Amino acid sequence: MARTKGYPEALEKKLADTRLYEDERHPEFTKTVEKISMTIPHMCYQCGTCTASCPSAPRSSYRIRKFVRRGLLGLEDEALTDPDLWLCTTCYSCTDRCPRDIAPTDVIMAMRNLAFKRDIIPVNFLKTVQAIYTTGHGVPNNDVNRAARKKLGLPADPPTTHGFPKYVKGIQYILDYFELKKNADRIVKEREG
Amino acid sequence: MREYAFFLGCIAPNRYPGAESASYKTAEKLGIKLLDLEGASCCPAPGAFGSIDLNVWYAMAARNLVLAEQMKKDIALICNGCYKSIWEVNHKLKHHKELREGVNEVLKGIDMEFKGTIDVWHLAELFYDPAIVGVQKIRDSVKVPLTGTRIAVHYGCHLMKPRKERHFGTTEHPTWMEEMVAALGAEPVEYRNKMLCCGAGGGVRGYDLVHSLDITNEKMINLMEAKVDALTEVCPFCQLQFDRGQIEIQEKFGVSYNLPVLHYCELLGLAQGMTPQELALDLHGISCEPFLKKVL
Amino acid sequence: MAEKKTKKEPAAKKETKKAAAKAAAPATAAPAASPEKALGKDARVGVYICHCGTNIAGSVDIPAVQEYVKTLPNVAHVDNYQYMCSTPGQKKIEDDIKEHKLTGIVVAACSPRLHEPTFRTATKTGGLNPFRFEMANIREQGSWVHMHDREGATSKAKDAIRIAVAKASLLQDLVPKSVPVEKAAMVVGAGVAGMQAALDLANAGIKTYLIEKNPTIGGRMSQLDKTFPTLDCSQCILTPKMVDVGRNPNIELMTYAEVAEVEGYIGNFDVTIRRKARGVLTPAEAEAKGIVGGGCNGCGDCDAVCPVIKPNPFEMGMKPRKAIYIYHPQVVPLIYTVDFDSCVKCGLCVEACGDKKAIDLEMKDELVKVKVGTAVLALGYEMFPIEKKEEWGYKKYENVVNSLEFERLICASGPTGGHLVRPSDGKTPMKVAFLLCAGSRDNTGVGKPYCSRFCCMYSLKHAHQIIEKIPGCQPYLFYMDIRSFGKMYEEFYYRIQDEGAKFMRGRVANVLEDPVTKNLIINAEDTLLNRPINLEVDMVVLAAAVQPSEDTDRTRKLFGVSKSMDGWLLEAHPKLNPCGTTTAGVFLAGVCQGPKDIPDTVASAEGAASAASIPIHMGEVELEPYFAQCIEEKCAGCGMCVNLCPYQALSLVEKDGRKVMQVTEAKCKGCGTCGGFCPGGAIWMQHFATPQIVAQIDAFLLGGEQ
Amino acid sequence: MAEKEWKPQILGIICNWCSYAGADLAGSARTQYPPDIRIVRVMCTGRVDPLFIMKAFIDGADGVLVSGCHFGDCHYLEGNYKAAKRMFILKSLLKNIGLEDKRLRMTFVSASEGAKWAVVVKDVVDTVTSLGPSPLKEFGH
Repeated sequence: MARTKGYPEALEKKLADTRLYEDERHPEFTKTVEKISMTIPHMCYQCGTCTASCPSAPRSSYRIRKFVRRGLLGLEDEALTDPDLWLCTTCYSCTDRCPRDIAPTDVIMAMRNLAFKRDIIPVNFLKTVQAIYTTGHGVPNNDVNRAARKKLGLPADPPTTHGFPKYVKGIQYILDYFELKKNADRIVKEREG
Repeated sequence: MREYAFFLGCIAPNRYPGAESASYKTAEKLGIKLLDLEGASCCPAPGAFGSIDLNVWYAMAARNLVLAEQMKKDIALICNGCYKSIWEVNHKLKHHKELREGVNEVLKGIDMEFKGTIDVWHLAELFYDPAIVGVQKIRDSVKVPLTGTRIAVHYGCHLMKPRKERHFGTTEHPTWMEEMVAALGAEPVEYRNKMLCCGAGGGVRGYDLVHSLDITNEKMINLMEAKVDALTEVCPFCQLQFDRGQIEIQEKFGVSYNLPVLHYCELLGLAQGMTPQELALDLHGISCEPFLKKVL
Repeated sequence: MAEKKTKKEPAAKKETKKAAAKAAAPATAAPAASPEKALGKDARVGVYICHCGTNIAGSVDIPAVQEYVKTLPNVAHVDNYQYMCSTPGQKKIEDDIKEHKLTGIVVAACSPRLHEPTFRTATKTGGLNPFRFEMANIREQGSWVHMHDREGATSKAKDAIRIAVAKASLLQDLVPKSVPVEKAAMVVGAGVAGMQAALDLANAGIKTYLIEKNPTIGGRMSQLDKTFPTLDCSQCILTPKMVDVGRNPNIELMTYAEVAEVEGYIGNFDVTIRRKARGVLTPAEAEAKGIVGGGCNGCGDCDAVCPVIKPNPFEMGMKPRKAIYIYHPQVVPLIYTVDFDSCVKCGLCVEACGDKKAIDLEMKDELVKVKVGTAVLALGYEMFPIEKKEEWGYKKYENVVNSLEFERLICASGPTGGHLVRPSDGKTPMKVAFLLCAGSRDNTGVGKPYCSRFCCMYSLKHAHQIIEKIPGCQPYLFYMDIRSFGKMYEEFYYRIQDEGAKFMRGRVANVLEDPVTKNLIINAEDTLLNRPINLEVDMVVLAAAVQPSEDTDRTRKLFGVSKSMDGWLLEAHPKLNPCGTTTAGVFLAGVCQGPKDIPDTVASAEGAASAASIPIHMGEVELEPYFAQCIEEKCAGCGMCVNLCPYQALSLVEKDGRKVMQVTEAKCKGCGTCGGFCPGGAIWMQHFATPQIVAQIDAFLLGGEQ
Repeated sequence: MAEKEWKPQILGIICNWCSYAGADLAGSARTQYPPDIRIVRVMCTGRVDPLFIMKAFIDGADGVLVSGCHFGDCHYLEGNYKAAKRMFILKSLLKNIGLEDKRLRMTFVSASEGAKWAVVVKDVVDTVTSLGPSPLKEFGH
């Protein structure tokens, strides 16, 4: 942040927040979010229906209304670096009730997509990717389950990519097409060593 | 006999095989034959993949859809999460030319093309639809009525919401699943805030387990208030969150509820005379014994 | 356009050789001995281009347009001015007509719907027939819609003027027809707007028919308890007006009646009214039937014996009424009504009525025809069915009521005698939540996109009422914005806040019910604290949106009035003519034009009454002379047009031994449907004649520059 | 003119009470739309003689838009019905004589639908632009 008035650094830092609009605003961010989410966060009038509908809000500092506001103002860094971004359970209650016909849930999903582009993502999401890359399943089979399946008269492995591993190749192709596996491996390695 | 390609997903076959087994058998008794959808994968998980990159989500779901298109069969499935991925991507790709072209560009690499020739259904909606099965037919198929039990319903989120894109009508006070529970001879029970999310979705279960369990815990408190014998749902992921979640809640919060949680197909299986062994109810985290005692 | 080297001249111009050589130019074929004379002969058109400040000049290159217009045929003079509608602008036209011997005027400016009358007057003042004026719309359909396309807007303006000049060259002298105006008016709807309009008209000496679909007058206002911000009792200020209406000799009140059919035009509307079978005779009706001293006197003996019980809609269904009923004791007129949908015709009431012989259970609907000069529509509103917004649980949870139900519950003459109680258990609520914008400002397609405008204020009033009536009762107002824009309204907001109402800035996400206590749990966000809140209250009042009343659409179509996007009736101009409509002689009063509080409703009613009285006091009105005329030489007497006319203005008559069509000018409204069809081209639509329209088309497509 | 981008010539014949008012409203609201249309105002679409439209096509119009009130809203009760009927017949005639019937369009825009007017005009301009210059342009001139 440029020091425009020669304030001491501590004060400069305090004042930084009030200058959000000038220094951190990215109008492109608003447009990108709208494109990915296919909804209209710029129409938000901040009534709070979304936050009040949200199962996560009462037990955390997550406020979906705040994220929509950040989308509207183009506050990209603030939106994408906030760890609360990952507390949306995607229950779509806010979307059902929003009087302005915005889909706040999809706004969150779009922001998560953009965060991933900056390598901001919780590791558990990437582990799902790794699991699917190997087996085609996010929650793979195990031996206890195989035994139980057999007892029920079902094949030990279901007729999915588990039973027909040749199909895993197609899945790997798609994930590689988007370089998802590569990025997932890299980020997981960076985080966990 | 109507035939559908049965999209299994992950959790039902790999954690609750009883739900899978029950689906085949109960559906068959109601005139629906579920066929293997060979080579299907994870739907993929809408929370995880949708959060990372929606384009991957579209492409992966489209691959599963194309498998069914090649079979020339509509898809039936038993999981709300799968419904979101498979139904919604099918719907979006059918209506957005740009998205469809993008996805087909990817699928070209594995010799596939999304054409948009099939529809996607949740087995529960096929059961409820009087043109296909209907409540009366369910009632007629019952051999062991679940009389004397109080059962609450958890609808889950991704089947019916967002309301405008779906076709289920109200998402504030739905009662169609209660009707299906009543058809089994049980008493459907209303409880506070029944449309509240289970807490697992959107990757939250993996990201912040305690947070997600806290939501589940709120549901459990509301359910206990209503004095129910069991909870039923149509989503194995919700089932996992309620069933295994109760154990985790006990670990983290020190509260135990011991409320049996059954997929509607399992419940239907019981009512149609399947044994608990045939439903692998012993694989559940929470014992179904107290409930079974009331029924059998 | 410029690529067309072939020049098309208006056909009537003498020196056109090329044009004559071209495919049939219909304008040349001015029908012989027809209503029109030598069309466009020696036309000299004056063209005036308006800058409208920068409104037009900002997007249109006016000097270029002016240079271009000089090259058009028949143009004798071109000028431009800052504001053509100003006095100096109009003066130019008046002076130039003489100086340049003009035969036609074109003003390129705004929409003719705005300033055509202005410039017609200027044309007339300058000594020309006012119908020799034509307007080119280069603002609403030019500069304003192509603000960033100077080239496109300029080229469009050139074409628009060329088209207008082509028509102006062929315009004729026309004389508007004066018709007498019936010295009577009609007001449809007898709520506070309709009553006020009727009283004003009646007091101005005009016979006024006041039509009301309910058995009593008073409308929504009579259902209210207090009125904001003065807190007058609604009934107390309304009842005297209702009584005035009932006994004003100039008002003919028809309750339990609806408009069935409307024919005619300003000055001469023939309105058919359906008087619904009321089953009860008024004293006057009884006397006419020879029953001396009979008819309903409102004694209520019938009510006492009637065995059928139904909910009373006036009390929002919270109080019963019988099959023979009045809404409440103060009704005007004080006449009972039989609800034939629920009456079992047991005859007990007839017996109880006795010698008054007021009850006739065999009564049938009756059609009455009246003739009026002007009409005022005051059709009112109804509550949006807020149960459609399911998240708030209206009609699902007993203790969720809408604001009109609240009015009845808190009203001393209401079902509970003014003691506010919870519908579930009759207990006095101690915590009441008011949900504002319930269904208003809602873009989901389920609610209404507009602001319903008076809910903020009545919710403040409701909060005041419970604080006043129930000591210790706490009102919570969940709001997004408090819109207190009227006189003394903001002060009222200040007062209610001071009295202790809690204002929560957040829209309520959903309402849940505690099944045991029937208390309600409200989920909202306090957006000012940025905190989700969960509030248990005893009662919820939904300030539901308002929407046009059920009958609005049917009635507006009878009168030929358009509606806005949101269903409210469309005014002629939102700012400058809010009471008028596009149908001459029909005016709007009150909420049917858009949500209004009581002061605005009464003001708009007085405005509508004043506007509706003008033609009546003038005694006659001029109709635009756009009649059809028959060119008898061309008429084959086929009669196709006779059936096409929606107004039965055309007929076939014998003339010189053959059948020709004849127009009854007073009936013709000038739509031109006949002229658009006539296979022989024998119908001449004044001011929109075939040669004139074809000249416009040719001017556009074939050019005309010299 | 070939070097310059071709712009279609579209004639709009619209009724005074609904579509003309709607077009005015688009102006008041400053709703922008393409300028490739020229308006002739009539009192009612019932006035529109199919021959006017034929004349426009003979003169070289690339498209014609006739726009009136919604059904049931006609200021003259039913002029718009009759116009719609005539346009329907005329469209089939156009097809038969080898002119794309999409060049003729009948729409219903009310006095309150300024935004819709802009959409209609844009759509008509796009349609006609994609069809290219009228084949009748080559004749006669």
